[in-house]
Amino acid sequence: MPDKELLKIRNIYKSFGLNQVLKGISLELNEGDVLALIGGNGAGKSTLMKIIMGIYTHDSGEIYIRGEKLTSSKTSEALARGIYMVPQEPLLFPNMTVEENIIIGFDKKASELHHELVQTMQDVGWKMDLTRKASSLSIAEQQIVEILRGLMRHSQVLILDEPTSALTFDEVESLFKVVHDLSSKGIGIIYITHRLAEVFEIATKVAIMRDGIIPVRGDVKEFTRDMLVKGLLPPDAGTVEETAVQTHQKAAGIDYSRPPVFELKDYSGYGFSNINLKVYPGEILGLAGVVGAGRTELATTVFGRDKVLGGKAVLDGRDITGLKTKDVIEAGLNYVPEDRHLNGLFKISDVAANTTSALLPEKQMGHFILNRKKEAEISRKYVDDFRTKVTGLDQQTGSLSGGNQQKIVIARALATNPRLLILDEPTRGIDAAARGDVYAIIHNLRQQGVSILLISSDMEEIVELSDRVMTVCQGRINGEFKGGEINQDNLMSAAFGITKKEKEAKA
Amino acid sequence: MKKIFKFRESSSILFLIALFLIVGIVNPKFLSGTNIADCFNDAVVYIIISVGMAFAIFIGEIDVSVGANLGFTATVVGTMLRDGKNWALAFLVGILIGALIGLFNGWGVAVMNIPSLIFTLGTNGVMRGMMYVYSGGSWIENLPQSFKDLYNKKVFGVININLIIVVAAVIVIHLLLRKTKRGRYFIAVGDNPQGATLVGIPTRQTRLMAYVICGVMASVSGIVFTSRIGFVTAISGNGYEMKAVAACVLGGISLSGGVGSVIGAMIGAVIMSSISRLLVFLEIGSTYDNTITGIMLITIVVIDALTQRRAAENNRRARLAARTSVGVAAAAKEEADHE
Amino acid sequence: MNKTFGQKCKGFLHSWNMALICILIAEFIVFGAKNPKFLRPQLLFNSMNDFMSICIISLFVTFVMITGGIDIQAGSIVGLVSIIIGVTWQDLHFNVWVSVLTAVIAAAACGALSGFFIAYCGVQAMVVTLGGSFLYAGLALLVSTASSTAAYQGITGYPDYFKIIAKAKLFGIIPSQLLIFIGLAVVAYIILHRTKYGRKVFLVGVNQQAAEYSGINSKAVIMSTYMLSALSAAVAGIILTAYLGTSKSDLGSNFTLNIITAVVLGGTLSTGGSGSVVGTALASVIIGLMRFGLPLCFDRRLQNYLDIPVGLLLLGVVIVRSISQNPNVSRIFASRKQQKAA
Amino acid sequence: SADEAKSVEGMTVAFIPKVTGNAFFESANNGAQKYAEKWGITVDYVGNATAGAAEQTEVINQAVNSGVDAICISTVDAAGVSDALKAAADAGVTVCTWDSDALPADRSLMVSQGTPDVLGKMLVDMGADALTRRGKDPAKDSIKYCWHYSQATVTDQNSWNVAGEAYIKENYPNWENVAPDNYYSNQDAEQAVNVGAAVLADHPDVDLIICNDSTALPGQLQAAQNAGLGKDDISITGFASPNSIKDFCNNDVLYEWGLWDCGLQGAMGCYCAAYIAAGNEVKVGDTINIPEIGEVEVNANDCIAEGAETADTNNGVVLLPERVVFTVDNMNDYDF
Ligand SMILES: Nc1ncnc2c1ncn2[C@@H]1O[C@H](COP(=O)(O)OP(=O)(O)OP(=O)(O)O)[C@@H](O)[C@H]1O
Ligand SMILES: Nc1ncnc2c1ncn2[C@@H]1O[C@H](COP(=O)(O)OP(=O)(O)OP(=O)(O)O)[C@@H](O)[C@H]1O
Ligand SMILES: [Mg+2]
Ligand SMILES: [Mg+2]
Repeated sequence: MPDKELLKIRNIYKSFGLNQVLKGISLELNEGDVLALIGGNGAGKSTLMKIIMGIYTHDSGEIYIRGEKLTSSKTSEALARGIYMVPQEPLLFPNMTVEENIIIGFDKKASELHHELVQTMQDVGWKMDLTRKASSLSIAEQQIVEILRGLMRHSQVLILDEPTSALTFDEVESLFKVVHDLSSKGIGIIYITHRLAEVFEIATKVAIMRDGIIPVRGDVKEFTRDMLVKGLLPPDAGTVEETAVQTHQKAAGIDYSRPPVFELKDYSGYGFSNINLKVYPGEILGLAGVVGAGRTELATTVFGRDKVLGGKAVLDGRDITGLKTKDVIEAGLNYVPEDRHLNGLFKISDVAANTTSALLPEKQMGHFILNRKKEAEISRKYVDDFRTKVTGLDQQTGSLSGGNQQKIVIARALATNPRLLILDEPTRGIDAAARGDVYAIIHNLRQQGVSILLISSDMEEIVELSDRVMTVCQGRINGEFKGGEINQDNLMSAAFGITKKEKEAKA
Repeated sequence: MKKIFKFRESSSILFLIALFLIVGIVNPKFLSGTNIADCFNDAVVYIIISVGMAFAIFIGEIDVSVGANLGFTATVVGTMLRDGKNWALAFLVGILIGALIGLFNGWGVAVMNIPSLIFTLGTNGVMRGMMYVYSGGSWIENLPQSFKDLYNKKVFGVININLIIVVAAVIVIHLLLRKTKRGRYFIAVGDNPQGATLVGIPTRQTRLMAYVICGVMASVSGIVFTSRIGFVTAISGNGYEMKAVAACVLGGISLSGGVGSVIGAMIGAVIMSSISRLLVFLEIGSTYDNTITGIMLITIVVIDALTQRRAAENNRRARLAARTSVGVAAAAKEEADHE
Repeated sequence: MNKTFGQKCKGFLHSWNMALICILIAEFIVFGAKNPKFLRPQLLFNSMNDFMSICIISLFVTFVMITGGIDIQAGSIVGLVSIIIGVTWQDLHFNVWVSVLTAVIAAAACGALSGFFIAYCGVQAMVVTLGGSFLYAGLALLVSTASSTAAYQGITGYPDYFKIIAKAKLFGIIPSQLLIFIGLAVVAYIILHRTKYGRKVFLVGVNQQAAEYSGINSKAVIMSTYMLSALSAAVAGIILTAYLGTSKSDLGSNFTLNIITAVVLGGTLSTGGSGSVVGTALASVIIGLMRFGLPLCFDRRLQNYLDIPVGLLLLGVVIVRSISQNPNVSRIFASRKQQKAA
Repeated sequence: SADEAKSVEGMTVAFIPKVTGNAFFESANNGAQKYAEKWGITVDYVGNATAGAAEQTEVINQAVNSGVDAICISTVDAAGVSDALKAAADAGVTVCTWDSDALPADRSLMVSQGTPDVLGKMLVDMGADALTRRGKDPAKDSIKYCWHYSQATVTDQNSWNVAGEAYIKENYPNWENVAPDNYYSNQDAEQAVNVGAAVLADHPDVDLIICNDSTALPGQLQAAQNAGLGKDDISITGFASPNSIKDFCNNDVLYEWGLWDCGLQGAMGCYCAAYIAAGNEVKVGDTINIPEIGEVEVNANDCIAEGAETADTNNGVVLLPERVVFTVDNMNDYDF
């Protein structure tokens, strides 16, 4: 089959104010291609896609669709020419139903669209209550709605911007099936991801973006994982292997005979029940599970954000059940939230204010008057320790890249010197380099004797970091793994509710 | 979602009915057919201006220049009519004024991205001043009797023909907003502006349009105002912007945008304009006017906010609880506690 | 080098207080050139007595707007405070200072009530304070009916030691109202920009959720800002009562637009999270001097049309600011500078 | 002594209403401007759209700052502007009042349309007359009546209401006020119609509505007209400018209403102010010859406020103009 060119972009330049994000990007997409676009946080991937969609206007350069130049940068024109983008952050209408969200903007009759929608969902095999309000959807469900929207539009070019970052294992599988189906129908797909494994699983082409240019691209077949990793890192950096080795030294010396730092006894709340767990000094306890298992609710309830329905939480021998967030922090527990934009960052505040925001009740920040010197000192320390890339302590955190934002949020939690730190999906949506930095931070912490409760849906991450792992399924703990038992296979089956015994029985 | 919209509107309607019943218990004269009809008749100007305001609020913005817009239009149209100019011409000029003010506000908000409260506050000041300059401060009187009679045409002896036209128009607008592709854009833009851009909705144009509609509605209400009152004072329309906002809120329209309907705005307008009539029938001295308006407004919005929030919270908890059995039991217990 | 230069001019463009100072200086130049009388200290200072109340309230409404709220009830609280002082002093025979204290407590309670609904019940600030503006104006009228003096007559006859708070002059020239304003501006500045509380106000305004996750009791912070603005309205009410020598329930009833205009012109983001006391103070004085200077220096009949210049000022300023913040404009600006430097 | 009077030519008077945008004050301004041209004085109309003591204080200060020779003011609240007026006098600016007086010590001359007692009585008398005309006997029938005006905080309207009530108590004990708390419509024309309609609906048997506010009267009349009521079904009267009511009178909605020639009053106030500012002295009993208008006499302050003291010179009250009751017969003689 001769390659038919769907999309061609030439020499795209784009800056935001003085920040030049794209510096001459050229790219082609043919019918049936699945082009994996990878690159660090802030490389400009999403920006490029938004330009193709007409959401942003480029400063110079051309975009051709099937050889015809896009004349205006209007979303409506891009849509009319058969381009659709599933954005990185879901952009649904919270007050509309799922159905209304999907069919808005179409010319056809509502009843016809409804039919078509039901058909599409059947084809893909996804189920969803179409009358639910979008505001009640989880991030994963929102992502599914977005993808359905794209499918409904019968687009020629489908852009998926990190679609799997919030999906469950099953959902990822079925998404991949859809991608295969679509590409075999001749639809071109641009697939943005930070997970290199996915590249080899579904992509036919790959392009690496770095610093606003695309230095490397070609057929997936020509690449190995290492080559991709090399392409991603700046030319002068060491390899990921090295950093991984550096950080990957499991502490053998945790003394399980000492009293635990933190203990939950029959702890129940909305979304989880009868949780029993202990975290020992200097230990990293992984909480594995699939999205929706109830781990975030568990963490936020411990953190004083929701009502406790039963049981006890004990920190350092002190009962902290049902305390207010402020008192929980004071008692020595802090939490790095899962959604950093919603709950973590003060985007239009500067680095210093962000870092010290949880410290305000403490005396060291001054009694009444804010101690600015102390503030600068603490913020500076974390910026240096974490190698956070900032132009200064007075930079607004909204203008930082995702990885650096995450470092700031972690610094905020650490500034209170917690005995126990709960990290909720600490590396969601951040790039490989920043991920390495975060891992290094976690290891350092453990060395300093801070205990960590690590919530993550990335099994690789759990395996790599945890000393001990508990799996959560449907709001309950259904497995505990130590030492050699900690492997992806075990964790995955437990996360999906298959217990050891069942597994043995099956075998 | 339809259910929720219906719920929000129907809670406003229920409130209106409850209000009327309470006053009716105190003073049975209130519940006569003519009187109820008059409550609605009195509300026509408010309804028009509030429905216009609803458009600004749908898109998540606000327009505090509608009062000055009403006043300025009334002044200009009144002067033209008094001076014997052609009616059609006067109306056209009036609507043009509204459209231009709306366009200007829309330009500031949608194109220049200036916060709407601030921008329309500026327009408000300028238009108020212009109104005074135009009229020289004096009242516009001696309008043609036939123009004044326009307002008082009644059918079945009780219902004002303007009211019928207005209610019909509001229902049509409601259907247009709900059923047409473009109509849905207003709510969508208010619900999630970026999301709206993504699905190809011309957000800027829609926002601009919302302001033009808001401006035109305000000027139409200015014309109706002139016809109804028969003279135009130099402070006409003072404070109407806040009353229109209050009417929208009472009608279940959320100030954060993306929620509500023009039917709600209409109900809210009827509630707002009925307050002074209610007080007369309750035979509470007008000294209590502001106090009661304030208490009512606060009570309604607080109750509304609390019920909405509890519904959302219960919903969330029920969903979460459904994952675990203990949670289910607890949720059930909580339900029982509430009852 | 180029970059720092570019940043510098960007910084200057964006330094709102700088722009305000320029406007203020422009006012002095234009008005002073047109009519030298404008620059006569005696006149200038005296004129300030007529708009200081608005300036004082604006300082603290800034706090409210930084948390992302709005306060349109402060004007009504002014009248309520004034009439409470009058009725308790004249009819309940309180000592005038006790009356003042009573009124201040009442004002704080009003602020707390509205603040409670906004912070703890999650009702939109605009609506609650709109309701509050009706309610407190209504209460003021009701309080006035409790007096032996009819509502339409002001309660008068205050002792000189009370009136002096708004009438005294330092060195026989600087009015006490101005001193009170400056004092409160300093207090507001310290609270907002130097204390831990002020930091919390900002953080809550930027992201209330994140503030909660930082252990900040955001609801209490929000509620407290409404109490602060109510307290500043109380100060304005006391000053006005002393200045006019009369208590009336409708004092301050039309302050709202001027207050909001001052706060916004002062650079406070209406979506919250950003703003400054200095900006508000400058802006409120700019508006006040404009209202004073235009009729004085051009035509005294302009007095009747002051809405127009104030409205135009507001529009002009926001439009210019919007244009200057447009990335294209600042880029053109920056590249020109770069070319020059090259 | 009128011959020796110093000329007022070239004087500048700030003519300050309670509130701008109100028909009464705008008409007064029109009158003042008309005469000012003939006299060769400058009358600058300056005010605030909000009727408040703080607002008026600002206007007074501004006028003084801008260098006028005299102020002619209708005060919002005599006590509230007292200090500002004193400061004006200290600055050498002559202060005269019209319509609504300041404290007698704070001003020089007052051009008064009459005391609250006179005006209150006039309102009630017009009502009684209207009732008589439609065949009722005000002295014997049990008359139901109420008041409808702007606000509880407005000085003059409330003082007329109080005086009128006292007059009714004394002379018509058989009348019953159906709403002793009065009805208010906040100078909002729309609200005036709405409140008016509500009053008619709640009290179908009300005989007389007194509207001593220039917005409330046309609003109430409009409401009556909408309800199909005419001058023989209900009596409505009050104070408003002739132009705003003529149409209703033509349509037989009311028999009579009243006011005084506010244009003349404004003009007289400005002349008196300019006259004193020009350096003339007057004592109680003197007359001032106002060109185009005629001679007026200066009375002692106690003629409008009991027990008020009068200073030796340049202090007193000019009692004019006459109040007019407008009817279908004379209303076309007036244009304001
Ligand atoms: N609207 C905007 N205004 C200013 N700067 C922006 C805007 N959008 C993106 N940027 C900046 O452009 C750069 C590229 O951002 P972009 O979102 O395209 O990165 P990305 O490659 O998608 O990163 P990620 O992997 O984290 O999604 C970043 O430095 C970002 O801060
Ligand atoms: N079925 C659902 N209905 C309504 N809301 C849901 C549902 N599932 C999840 N949510 C909400 O979406 C948010 C994200 O939940 P998510 O599904 O990630 O669960 P979680 O407990 O955080 O999972 P994880 O174990 O991965 O941390 C939560 O705030 C949750 O309240
Ligand atoms: Mg991205
Ligand atoms: Mg989670």
